[in-house]
Amino acid sequence: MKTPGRSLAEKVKGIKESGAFNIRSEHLPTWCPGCGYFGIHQGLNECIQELAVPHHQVVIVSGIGCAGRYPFFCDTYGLHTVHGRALPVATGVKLANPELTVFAVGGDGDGLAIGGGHLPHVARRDINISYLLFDNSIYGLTKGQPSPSTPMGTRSKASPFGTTDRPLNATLLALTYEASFVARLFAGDPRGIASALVEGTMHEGFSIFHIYSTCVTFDKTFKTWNNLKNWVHPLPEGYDPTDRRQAFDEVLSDDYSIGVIYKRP
Amino acid sequence: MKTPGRSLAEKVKGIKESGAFNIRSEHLPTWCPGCGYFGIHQGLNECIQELAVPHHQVVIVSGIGCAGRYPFFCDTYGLHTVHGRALPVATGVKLANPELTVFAVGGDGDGLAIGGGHLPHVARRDINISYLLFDNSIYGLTKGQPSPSTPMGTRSKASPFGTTDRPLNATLLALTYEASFVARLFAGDPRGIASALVEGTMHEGFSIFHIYSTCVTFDKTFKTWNNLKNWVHPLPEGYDPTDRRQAFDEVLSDDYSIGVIYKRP
Amino acid sequence: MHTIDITVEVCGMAGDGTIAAGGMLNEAMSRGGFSVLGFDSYPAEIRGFGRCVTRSRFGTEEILALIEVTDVLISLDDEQSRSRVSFLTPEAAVFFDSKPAVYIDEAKSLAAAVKPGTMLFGMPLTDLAVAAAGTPRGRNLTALGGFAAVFGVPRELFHRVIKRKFQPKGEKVVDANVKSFDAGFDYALKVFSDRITAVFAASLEIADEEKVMLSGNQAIGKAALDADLRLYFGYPITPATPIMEYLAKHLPPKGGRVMQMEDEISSIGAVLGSYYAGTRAMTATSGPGFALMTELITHGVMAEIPAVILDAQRGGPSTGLPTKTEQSDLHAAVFGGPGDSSRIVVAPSDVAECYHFTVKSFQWAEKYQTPVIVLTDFFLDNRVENHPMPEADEEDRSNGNIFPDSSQKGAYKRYEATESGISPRSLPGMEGFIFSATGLEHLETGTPDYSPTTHMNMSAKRHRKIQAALVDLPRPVESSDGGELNVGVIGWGSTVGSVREAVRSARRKGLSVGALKISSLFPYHSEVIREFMGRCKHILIPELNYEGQLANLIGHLFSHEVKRLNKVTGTPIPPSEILAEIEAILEADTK
Amino acid sequence: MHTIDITVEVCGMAGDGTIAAGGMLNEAMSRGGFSVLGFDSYPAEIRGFGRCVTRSRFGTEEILALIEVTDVLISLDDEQSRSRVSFLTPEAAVFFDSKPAVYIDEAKSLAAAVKPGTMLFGMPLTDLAVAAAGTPRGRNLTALGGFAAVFGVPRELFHRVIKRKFQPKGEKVVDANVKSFDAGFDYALKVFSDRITAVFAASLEIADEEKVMLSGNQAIGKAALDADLRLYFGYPITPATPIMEYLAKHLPPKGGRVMQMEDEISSIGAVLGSYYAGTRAMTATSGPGFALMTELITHGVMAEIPAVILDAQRGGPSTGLPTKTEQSDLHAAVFGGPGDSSRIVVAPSDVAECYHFTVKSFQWAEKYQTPVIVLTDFFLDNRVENHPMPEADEEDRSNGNIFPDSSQKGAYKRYEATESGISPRSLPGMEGFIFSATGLEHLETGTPDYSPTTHMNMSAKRHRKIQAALVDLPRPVESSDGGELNVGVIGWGSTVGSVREAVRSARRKGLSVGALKISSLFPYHSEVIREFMGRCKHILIPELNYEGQLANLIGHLFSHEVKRLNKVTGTPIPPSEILAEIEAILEADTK
Ligand SMILES: Cc1ncc(C[n+]2csc(CCOP(=O)(O)OP(=O)(O)O)c2C)c(N)n1
Ligand SMILES: Cc1ncc(C[n+]2csc(CCOP(=O)(O)OP(=O)(O)O)c2C)c(N)n1
Ligand code: SF4
Ligand code: SF4
Ligand SMILES: [Mg+2]
Ligand SMILES: [Mg+2]
Repeated sequence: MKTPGRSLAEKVKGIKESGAFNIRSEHLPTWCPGCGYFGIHQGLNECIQELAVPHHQVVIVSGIGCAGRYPFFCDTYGLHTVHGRALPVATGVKLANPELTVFAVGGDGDGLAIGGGHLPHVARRDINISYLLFDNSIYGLTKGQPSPSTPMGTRSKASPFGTTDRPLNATLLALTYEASFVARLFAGDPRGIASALVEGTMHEGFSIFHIYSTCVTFDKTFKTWNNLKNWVHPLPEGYDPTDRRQAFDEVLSDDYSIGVIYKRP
Repeated sequence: MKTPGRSLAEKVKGIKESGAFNIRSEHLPTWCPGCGYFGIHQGLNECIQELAVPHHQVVIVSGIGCAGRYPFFCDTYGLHTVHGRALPVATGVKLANPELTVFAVGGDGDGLAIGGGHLPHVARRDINISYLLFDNSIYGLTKGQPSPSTPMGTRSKASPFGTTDRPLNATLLALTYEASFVARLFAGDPRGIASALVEGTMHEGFSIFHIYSTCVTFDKTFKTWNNLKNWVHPLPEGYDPTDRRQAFDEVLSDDYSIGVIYKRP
Repeated sequence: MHTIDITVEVCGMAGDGTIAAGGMLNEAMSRGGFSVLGFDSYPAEIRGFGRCVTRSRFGTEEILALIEVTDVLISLDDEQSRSRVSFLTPEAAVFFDSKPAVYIDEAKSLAAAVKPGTMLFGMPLTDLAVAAAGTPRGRNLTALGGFAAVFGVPRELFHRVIKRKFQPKGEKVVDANVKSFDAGFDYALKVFSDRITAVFAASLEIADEEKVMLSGNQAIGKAALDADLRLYFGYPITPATPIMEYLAKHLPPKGGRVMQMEDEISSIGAVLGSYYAGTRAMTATSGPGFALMTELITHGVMAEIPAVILDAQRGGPSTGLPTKTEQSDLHAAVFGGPGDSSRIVVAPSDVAECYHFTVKSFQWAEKYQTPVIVLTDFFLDNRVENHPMPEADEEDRSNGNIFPDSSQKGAYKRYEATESGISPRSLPGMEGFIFSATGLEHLETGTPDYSPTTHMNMSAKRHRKIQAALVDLPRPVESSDGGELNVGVIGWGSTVGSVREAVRSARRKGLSVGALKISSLFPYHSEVIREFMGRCKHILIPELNYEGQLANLIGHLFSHEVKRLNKVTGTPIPPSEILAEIEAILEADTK
Repeated sequence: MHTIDITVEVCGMAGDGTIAAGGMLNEAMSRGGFSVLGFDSYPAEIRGFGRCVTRSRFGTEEILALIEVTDVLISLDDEQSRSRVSFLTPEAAVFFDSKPAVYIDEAKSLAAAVKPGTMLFGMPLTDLAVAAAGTPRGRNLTALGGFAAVFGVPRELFHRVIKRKFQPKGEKVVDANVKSFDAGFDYALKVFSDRITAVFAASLEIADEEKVMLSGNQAIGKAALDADLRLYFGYPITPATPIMEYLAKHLPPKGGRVMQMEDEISSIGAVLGSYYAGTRAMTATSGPGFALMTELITHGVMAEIPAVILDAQRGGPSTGLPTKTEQSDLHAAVFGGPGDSSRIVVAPSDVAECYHFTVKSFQWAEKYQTPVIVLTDFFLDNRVENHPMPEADEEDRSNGNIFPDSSQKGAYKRYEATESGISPRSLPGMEGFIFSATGLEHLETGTPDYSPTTHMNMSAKRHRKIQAALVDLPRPVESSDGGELNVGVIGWGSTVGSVREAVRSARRKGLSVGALKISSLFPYHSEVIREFMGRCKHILIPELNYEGQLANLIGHLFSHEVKRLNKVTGTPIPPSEILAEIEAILEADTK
């Protein structure tokens, strides 16, 4: 059976060969075949095409990690900073030249552990950038340690007796931090990613995209393609993303509804 | 008219002379007369007396700021660390010797700006320490710059045209971070502080005390004694602190109810 | 005109108007044509208690440094001033309140504490001020009035300063203060008529060209504005905060922006981000904050992104002595980063250099595509000097960007390993010059690559570039008649003034001594330094740090061990101590 | 017994079992009584592609370093191995799959790439493995079998190693692997019968005392356990992560705890907190993480709190070359902190020292109440050596705490400025010894104080203490016959092996050359170093960094400029390059 990741990877390859996805760089990503990040790549590509932003007006700022490698795979300006600092650096880029379309990207370790102190502030300052948090609940690049979104009890080389810390919920964090646009998405749904990205990028202010993804190499039990596919589902019928209290209710009661969770009116 | 701060300061002085509050050090705090921190000092003293912990078993770990000076004013072991790092250092102290009663203290700049990245993790790890966040919505020690809890539009030397960032709500942060004991308190109510501290310190796990205080020297408009006195009020009748959803509701709808907001059952 | 060199100290409790009095005194003397150097010291604690002292030195010759002794003490609070009497010269003049509001036990009075020979000028300051203006508020000016009358400073000079200062508060306030001043002036003229020295009168020359009193921090703020800074990111910390506060006021009206960040890591991060996008940005901090910037500074080095970082040194290590001066961040500035991470480090030594080096640092950062660290210190940041308002010319203010030419479009190599090591830099928004900057080692195109040759070549390129900057960076400046010297004294930063004054005194005594000022700490002009050292029998390096950090850096250029004079007193090194050291070295030689 | 010195390389794709084969080869040769030094290199990317290489050097004499040439290449994938043939010695032996599963164009084959003179041993590895065990999985062992037969390593040695390794997976797996091995062994015995060199057989001595293969990181992990570490706080980073993972497995069963923190700042913060409370704690990181620890390290210096920090160096600056080796954090380790913030810095140079220095570092930290930085590097962390299992004696493992005696109760001065600079340290929980530790300057009691004398005295105390540590810290070790030397080569860290081997070769050639190993980088034994330098005409310092960081540190002790050999290739410096440099220096001298 093909995992969504593998099909995605193949699809991406096909599209790449067709030359349609323009921001893809010449070199295929060095991510593992089947990695969820290919789906995010596809979503962001579609977004940029829909927005019709010239590539040289796009800057992708990243931290360190498998997600952090992202700028190298795009035919846009890129800034691969250090671990955890994509958001403050992206703040500087955007303020320096507001004409630019600025994306910040990073993993859950990058954004919630070492860089976790910056998110509240970029959100409350409402800096007009789009932040894609690639949440695979694991440290991919350093080969599989638990991250701040890893569920309790997870065993790994770094936690042979199981983790004991409660996981953080990035969507809830974003709401608490007064982010003005919050979406929760799934790497297996590039179209959903693309349309949320289009909406969020056009939104004036800080927008965060909390994207559930999978690490096919180091996570065999939790955020696998199969689990994620079974877990995620759309937001309830009639959900009003402009209502912050409702957003809190939704996020506190359901971890896996995806879509635009909040948008400050 | 005497402000609560001034009366407190006088009261504290009287008590000091009586020798009753044991953890007070020989030297009176170098805080400005009328500073809200005297009330917190009184509350913590009462707590330690009620708990009857020998002083040499108490460690107060602090960051930098007027609040950070706190260890010097107590006749306990103290560790005045660097700006923003009280929580990780206190983690080390507690794990090294679980017999010790460990308090971490710091200001809103210390705990929500430079040190804001540590709070989520000490909370989700549920380290068994008590954290007192002295929230005066200002940088006292560096003479009056805005802090992460300063309301929008505040003018200061560092923000002559008014601040533009949305303030963070430390109580909401604590809930979001999965803290297992969360209290919101008022420096003008030392008794309330003492009783919450007793409860929270006996609680097994991380407890945070978000204490509204005043900077009489640099804040003449927002968190003044008069304003705070008018604003704060007890939690609603029948409030159940073991219900996390209710805690979110309370905190999202009322900024000034004080008491024990959440306690994991 | 005879030579004047007088140090005046105003001392009182916080609330007495001590700092204000010192400021007005400095302004008046500046207007009187004297060279002025002043330095305040505030109480360490926030709460409004404790001693305030302003010390100012006035001279007909250029004032290079503060000295440790005081000629005139103006006391606004005797209890605070008592501990200052040990610093008085034998025939010092002391102005004090002869009828203080709070009774002072005679034995504890200032008058009882001074040595015989001291000239005492007791004045009923409070009474005079109340009588003149209906309030004791102006008693600091009353005291200044007494000083002006006795020392022959025309009252008009002070009137002008008072007017300028209080104008915004309205005519009434101006009037009350002028009256308070005059009350002291008239009282002194009358009561001390036999002791009027009028020492300043003879040398007075109302300056044509208006000089301004500027502190190092103000000069830096103004420099940043003049250099067309667009973005300032910072986090409050003593003694750098005033730069942020100055810019917070002055930058927005010019269309720029000041953003108080959540910490120093994000501050330097945002500076790098702006500069990556081609916009001038800076941050200012002190030791603890500078430490936090370490990692991102190395990123700027590796990814070749400009940045301007001001490190206002204070006593260290760690939180250290936040309100005291020291020069102990040199090691960290030059060697602080993991990896081979050389960057440019310069240190101004006076207020004028604070201005000029700051203006230029933007250009250096752009041209050499690397973080530039400007090292000041508490003393330099807060001392005031009087100068004509500093201005930078077009060239100094112009940007140092080197962009690729259009022929490179499509085949652009962001990190081309040119001979100079400098590669034309494209900015986001430029079509056809897309690249990714990274802290990973990379090929000329920017693509990550870890092969041995790549790392060798790119390391060489980055270091070549830094060395190439030597042509633009301020060269060492020698003060001597050239030729062979018995002692060469090398100074950097705020210590240079004391070094130059000590050497001036030594030369006046006929000693064979010269001074060398080093402004560019990295890269440094090793040939110039070596040449100077080669002509010296002894090299002395006085520094405000314990480890002899400049000596550690350049000591290897001398064929013997350099001599060190290391002080960590939190206060500037007085010229006399350096002179004593010079004499001790020469003495030992003759034995 | 004749001297053997053979370098064997196993090369394949990730998935071929390359690293496993190298490991078993090392074990077998160790058991055969040879000295072993091995080093793997993994692909840079995560995803399972790319080349894996293990290189091992086996000798009858102590193996000090890796060399750049290979005597035997065991190829598990010809495409990957082709680029390795340039490193082969003229008469190298090459084992390869003569019937690979995927057809390789002849022109691209390994056989076509090697130089004439190379001995080719083509074996149908896959076929043999499948025939022997029903699966091609064991073809790495089949290749080893071929090697063993040709070079005269008894099959029993391998059988033993295979058994030990696969026992946990059950008898069947063991059996399959033994069979795969034997298939290769038997095939080679038969097919290459005329080319059996049996070179190892003559020197073989089944070692009595069991030696273990340990990497630097394993030695450090074991050292921490043996030193009774209680708490490890860290954040994953290459190449330090294996230490955390080792301890995560072994510490909890001993009652200790490993906590993965949110970053490196909190890691060092928690270490300081534990040590303040008297409990052994450590953290391990690499350049970028070390940079983040800068501020809190200076806090440890100022507040005199012990800490053990391992910095596993990798290519820098910034994220740099995470999987390559380098020695470029010396500057940062020694000089990295703002303020006068000297701390103890040591650098082991081989696996045994990784163990012993780590054990001792806890004691040093406790006794001298300061952060101790242990500098290793990627090469040292990951290379394996065979040694008897290292053990620390009681004394080395005992704590270095000095507590106040009861007479001081009530009048305790935590920071008493003793002659040695060391003050007895109380711990929370001790009654009558309450104090507050602070990063502010402080009186002997710990109370903040910024007066000149306090800062002078306390700075002196802290520095006195660090210098006092010299008596305990590992002294420089000279390898020479003493007396005057034409060239003295000074090495540190993982480069020492190459230095020693180069010097050994030079001396065998009759050259007047000596080596000095420096293990304590700060404080350093300046008298010993100066004495050595004084006997040398030239000093050469080879380092794996661009800036010559050790040369910068100790160069001033030499009366001339020291010569530098700086490489930033990401790979160890081979002894031959150092030898060539020595010869070039001597050559230039005779001209
Ligand atoms: C200061 C610093 N500490 C640690 C590292 C090592 N490191 C690189 S990536 C990473 C975490 C990767 O996890 P995540 O951010 O979730 O990204 P992913 O690889 O899962 O996409 C770590 C710890 C580093 N590069 N810099
Ligand atoms: C790394 C670092 N950055 C900045 C400072 C300067 N500083 C000292 S206290 C402080 C903020 C004080 O505000 P808060 O934490 O709210 O405490 P308060 O004084 O209000 O009690 C700052 C910015 C420092 N000491 N260290
Ligand atoms: S290691 Fe995991 S996160 Fe990284 S590229 Fe591979 S699958 Fe993706
Ligand atoms: S400055 Fe403000 S916070 Fe600090 S002691 Fe004074 S009143 Fe309290
Ligand atoms: Mg991740
Ligand atoms: Mg505050």
